[in-house]
Amino acid sequence: MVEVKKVEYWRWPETSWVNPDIDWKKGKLVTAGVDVGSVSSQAVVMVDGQLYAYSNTRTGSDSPDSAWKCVNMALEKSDMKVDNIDYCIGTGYGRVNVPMAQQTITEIACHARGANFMYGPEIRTVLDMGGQDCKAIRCDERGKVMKFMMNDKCAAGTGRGMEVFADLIRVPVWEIGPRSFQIKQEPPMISSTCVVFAKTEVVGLLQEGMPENDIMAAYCAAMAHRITELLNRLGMEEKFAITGGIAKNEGVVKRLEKELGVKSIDKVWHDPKMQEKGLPFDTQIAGGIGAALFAFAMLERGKAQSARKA
Amino acid sequence: MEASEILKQFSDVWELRHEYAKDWKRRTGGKVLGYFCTYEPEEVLYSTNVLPVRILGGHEAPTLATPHMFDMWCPFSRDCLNQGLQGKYDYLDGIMATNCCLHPRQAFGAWTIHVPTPWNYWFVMPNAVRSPRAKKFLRGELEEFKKAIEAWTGGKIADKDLDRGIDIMNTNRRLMKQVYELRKADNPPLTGAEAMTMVWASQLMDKREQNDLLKQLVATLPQRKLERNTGVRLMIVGSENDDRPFMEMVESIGGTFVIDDHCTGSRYFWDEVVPDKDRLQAIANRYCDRVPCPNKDWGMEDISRKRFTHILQLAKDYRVQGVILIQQKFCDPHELDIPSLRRLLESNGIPCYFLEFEVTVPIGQFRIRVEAFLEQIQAEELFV
Amino acid sequence: MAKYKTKGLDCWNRAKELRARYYEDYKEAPNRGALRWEGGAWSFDAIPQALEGEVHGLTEEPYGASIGADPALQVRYQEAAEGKWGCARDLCAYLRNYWGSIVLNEFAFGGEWPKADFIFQNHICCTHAKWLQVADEIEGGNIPYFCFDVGAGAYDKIGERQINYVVEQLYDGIDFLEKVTKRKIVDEKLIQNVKNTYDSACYWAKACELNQAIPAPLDEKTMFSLYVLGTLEKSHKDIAHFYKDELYPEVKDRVANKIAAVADEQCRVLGDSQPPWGFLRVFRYLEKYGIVSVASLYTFSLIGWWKIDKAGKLVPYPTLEEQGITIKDRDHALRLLAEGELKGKLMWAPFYGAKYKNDIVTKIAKQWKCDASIIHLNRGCEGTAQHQMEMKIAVQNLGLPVMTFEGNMADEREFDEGRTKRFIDLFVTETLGLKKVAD
Amino acid sequence: MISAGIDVGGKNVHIVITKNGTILARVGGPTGINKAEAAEQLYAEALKQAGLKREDVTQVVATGSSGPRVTFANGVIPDAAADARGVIKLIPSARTIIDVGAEEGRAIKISPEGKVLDFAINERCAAGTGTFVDTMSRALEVPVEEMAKLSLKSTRSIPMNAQCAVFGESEVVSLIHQKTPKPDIARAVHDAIAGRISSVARIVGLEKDVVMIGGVAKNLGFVESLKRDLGMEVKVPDDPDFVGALGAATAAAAGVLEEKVEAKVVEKEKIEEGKA
Repeated sequence: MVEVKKVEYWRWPETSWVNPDIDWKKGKLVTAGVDVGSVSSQAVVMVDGQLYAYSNTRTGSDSPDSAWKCVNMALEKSDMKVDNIDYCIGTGYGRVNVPMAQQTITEIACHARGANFMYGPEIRTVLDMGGQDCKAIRCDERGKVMKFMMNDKCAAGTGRGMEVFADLIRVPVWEIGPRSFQIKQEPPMISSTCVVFAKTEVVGLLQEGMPENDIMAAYCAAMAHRITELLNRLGMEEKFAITGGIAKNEGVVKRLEKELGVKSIDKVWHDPKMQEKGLPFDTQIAGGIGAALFAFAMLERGKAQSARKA
Repeated sequence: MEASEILKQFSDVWELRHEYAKDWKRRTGGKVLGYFCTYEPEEVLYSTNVLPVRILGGHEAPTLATPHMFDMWCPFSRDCLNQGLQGKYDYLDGIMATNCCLHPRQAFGAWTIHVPTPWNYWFVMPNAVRSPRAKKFLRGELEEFKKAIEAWTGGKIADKDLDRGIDIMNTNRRLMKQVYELRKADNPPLTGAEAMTMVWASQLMDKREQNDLLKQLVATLPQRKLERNTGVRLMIVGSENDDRPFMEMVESIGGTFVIDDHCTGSRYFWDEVVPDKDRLQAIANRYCDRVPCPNKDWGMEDISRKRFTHILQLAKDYRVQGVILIQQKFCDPHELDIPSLRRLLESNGIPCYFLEFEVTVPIGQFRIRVEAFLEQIQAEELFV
Repeated sequence: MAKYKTKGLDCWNRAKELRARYYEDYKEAPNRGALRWEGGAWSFDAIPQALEGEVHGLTEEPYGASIGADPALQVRYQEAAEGKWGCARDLCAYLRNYWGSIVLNEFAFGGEWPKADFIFQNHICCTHAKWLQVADEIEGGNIPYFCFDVGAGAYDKIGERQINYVVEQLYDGIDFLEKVTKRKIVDEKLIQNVKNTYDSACYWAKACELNQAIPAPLDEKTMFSLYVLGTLEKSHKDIAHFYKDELYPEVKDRVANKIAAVADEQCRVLGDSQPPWGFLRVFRYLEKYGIVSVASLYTFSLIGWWKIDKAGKLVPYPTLEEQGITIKDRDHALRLLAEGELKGKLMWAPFYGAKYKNDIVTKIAKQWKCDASIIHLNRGCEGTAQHQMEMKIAVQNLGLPVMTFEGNMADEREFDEGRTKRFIDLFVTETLGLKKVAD
Repeated sequence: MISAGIDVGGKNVHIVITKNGTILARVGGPTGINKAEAAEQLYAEALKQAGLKREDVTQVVATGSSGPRVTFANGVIPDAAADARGVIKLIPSARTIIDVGAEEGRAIKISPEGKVLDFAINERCAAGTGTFVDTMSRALEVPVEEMAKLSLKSTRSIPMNAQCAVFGESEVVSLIHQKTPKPDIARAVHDAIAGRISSVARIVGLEKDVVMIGGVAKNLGFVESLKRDLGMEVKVPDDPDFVGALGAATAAAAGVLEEKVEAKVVEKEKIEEGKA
């Protein structure tokens, strides 16, 4: 059977970054958080609780490989070796298959903690949109989880759904947000809940000559609506932060804020110093940051021993 | 016998329920009667030589049931019918249902048409259980049921027989309650999965036989030490639940179920028959006064729920740290109670997590949710 | 050239008017010092309506259905119930509309949610008692609540014991009403209300019976708007009068003059359960093929009373006159009311097994000369959707083609109109081999 | 008489041109976004293959979920009707048809004359469609064709709990993590969908012969799973994905048309309403 598309439009670029201002050798404790998600994996390395390096990569079908891949990528621009890490915590959907980790913590706890670090202690509600699930989390001023809810056995309105859509409409995933606003007026949202049937519906709309941008708007609106339903069930409290890949999709975020009547907090570092230094702010590494911070806290409070090999 | 051995026997009865029932027939020459809901008065059946067995989950996709119950009906009820259609219950001499929720009623309806079963009976269990009128009506209903059973088995049921039936049931209830009592300990001598398996077995095996085993269990359990950490003390509440893989998964990742409120758990045996000269009235009173299914949990003149007070008390008595609310997909009785129950528990400082069950649960997806819930309960650990 | 002559019902506007007045009265009640109560379409309204002075009720199902007819409103109400209250999305769709209405403090007929003075409910399916138990809770839990049980057994099992069970509860209900309203139940009123209830229930059945005629004088789409009055206040004199002296004679006259509901009737269909209210146009779509939905257990006996006669035929339940009964006193009235509901409301039979539903629907299919059946697998109401797949098999065994489609009476999110029409095209053109008769 | 059948489904277009019942040309290809265009091009290709000019073709009948979009067709028939006509032509003993396409799985009960007596389809969820297989093959990182072969090697059945195509992916991935052999995973996937489909088939009743058509019927691994689940023989005609088109061509030849033209009008209305 002939396949129409060659390019895979859902694929977004992988990235990595190292903090030039930190000499890790001077640091006491090196901790890492490895977040192996169903679609993307991130590794975050911290030196004494300061963000040192991270990577954001795609997950393959094998979690251990994906974990190695993202850790190596995070350190590729540094002379640090994996063996220099004191303590590593695995999180995310593949957390049990992170070879270099001494412990695992779920991404729910890690995202809440990470969001607290990135956005600040006023955060009370965290929305994390992962590849296959959508988590709404209520937390306290320390980033401690008070209550959370997740979408059910159907993937409607998850990151994966958005990728399927991008592929179908042949528009790179990162372009969907901006283009979804280049419309005359807001169209009615896609009604199908099922990822696959949404596809059918989209094809129908395309054939009826609906402009692509309008269809993107309709899809983003549908996704925003489903997230709103989840947040309503949880009971939303400000301030409100969004982590994960979807935070990068303005098309969904703006519509979500409109429907909620609540603005999400700006994507800038809570710590002014980090902001001044212009450290990159990647919403997808929140889970990894949380994990690395928990690792740091464990060592500091003597709840764990350093597993440093070199 | 060792406690573990006895628990193993219960587990075997649960796993080999059909073999057990067939063998029981061979041994005793009695009749086996299948039932769907715990409002069937087993006392009357234990007054004569009838073994009541509850139709429990088969836990595979109920494809044979689809032509008879489309998929808005609860997966558990479809699963029950499916096993009937597969012929797994070909040894049943009879099948009965009652005014339970509408889902098993569909299964029963299709069963009576498509699964050859010599005898079937509809028992009208009143819904207004808190009304004194219901007790009187139910007594009459029991009178008719007794006659029907007599006609079916061809033997009279005298008062002394009813006394025996009541005693067998009460003894069984008392013993299981004693076992549950032991779960109040800091380190319960049995897991939640084991405790519930005991109850499932009681719904499947001859209670006289189980009572003998339970007596030994109650004697030996206190000496049993489990090589595991109790971890978070959990309560599980909700729809029919015989999902052992789920219970075991939760108890393998840092939690222990110390108490439950299920019709396949404590709610089944919690209340005894208070003896009375009028035996049938005594039985009727028990079924009206027992901890109700949400379906019957409404007062004629008030909106309070008897079950909620009971659950809250259990949570206190068993020092519960968190509650997992489970609901069979489409289970209206529980869907109607859960939002209110959740509010009640949380306002009493007991965190809850909700999960929707089907005949097979996606263990992987549920595991992360439960792990996160356990972390939420122990979160302080991560922060101080 | 149309096959039969057709015209609208003369009493149509009267029905609309009575319905409008009902909701208006409920809204206005306090300004007139009248009492308000919430209940169900199956509550015995004859009793609270017998209280001294002016009393008005609001029945939950028809209210939920009115909202269902407006998809936009319905989605808003249901998302409020699901989001803000946190109930499951697959609960009764009427109930979610009703709860949502309270959560949003909005009355679908204008203004704020009109809080009731008391609740008078009865219970047979999983939902009724709990419906208003929770509604009361959402409203703050201070509305006096009474609920009685009518699940006493199938119509063929009803004897003294079953009737006593319900009557005793009704006495408790009267004590409750007099206690919380500080008003007395007036026996004359009660007796009249029970008479009216009999007329409404029996004459609706008689009107349905007339639909055995070819061409059918009524189609289900029209009948929906007619039986609704009986779900609002069948004990009201105007409503009893409507069924007995307006509708019934007119339908009789239509039969006599061969006035058809659908001019090109060429295929008579047996339906089941409530339709997707927001999409009644599906019925109009069927009419293009001369297909008329003429009968269903639901439409016949949601309010209608029936009995199965010696010959095993389904016939209307006898009125008090036909039984030669004059109501003596309160006790007599309550017994007759309970007896009529328990023996006559065949809609309740399927609660006790599929064999009852199969038995009744096959009788209907034969007596109403149905050529096919279209079953709406209604995800919105388990009570009316009981044993629908068994029914399909039973009707197919009569040799009738059956089409099923999934939907929801009042949750448009569960109804796919395009797909349903695709099914209908296939069923109609291929299975039934019909051609279009009109556009 | 020369007639053409155009089957435009969710993912592919299939075209058959027949002369007095014998097939002159058979062309298939993906629909892409603009299905009407795709149908147009493939039809031209089919004519070329048959060495015909447009005017040589007396009747063109379209079918499939997007049949109404075929502007050059004289008429449209419902897809299940096309299935029935096509199957009865190829396998006269057929009484039950199972058609699994990209976005729909359906079962049809037919009379000896090929009349549709009853039908049922999987509702609202992609589990039980061809797309489910595609998604899983992506997760398994083997092409669909390969997956079919693999599953035939398996002797173990592993239950899959996932209700949703996307969650199916993660379940497959976790099976990979558990080092489950790929053949067993492939079989698990096929068994899962077969379960869904067989329950749909049971709604119309399983009268012999049971015939499976549609794109997924080319997946022998799936057909095996279906046989196992139904516990009976399942026949698959050659080129099972062309049966709908063949049925449409047969209908065209039978000239059951003027009524279908109306059906087309109806379909048009539907699209209008769909927009509104």
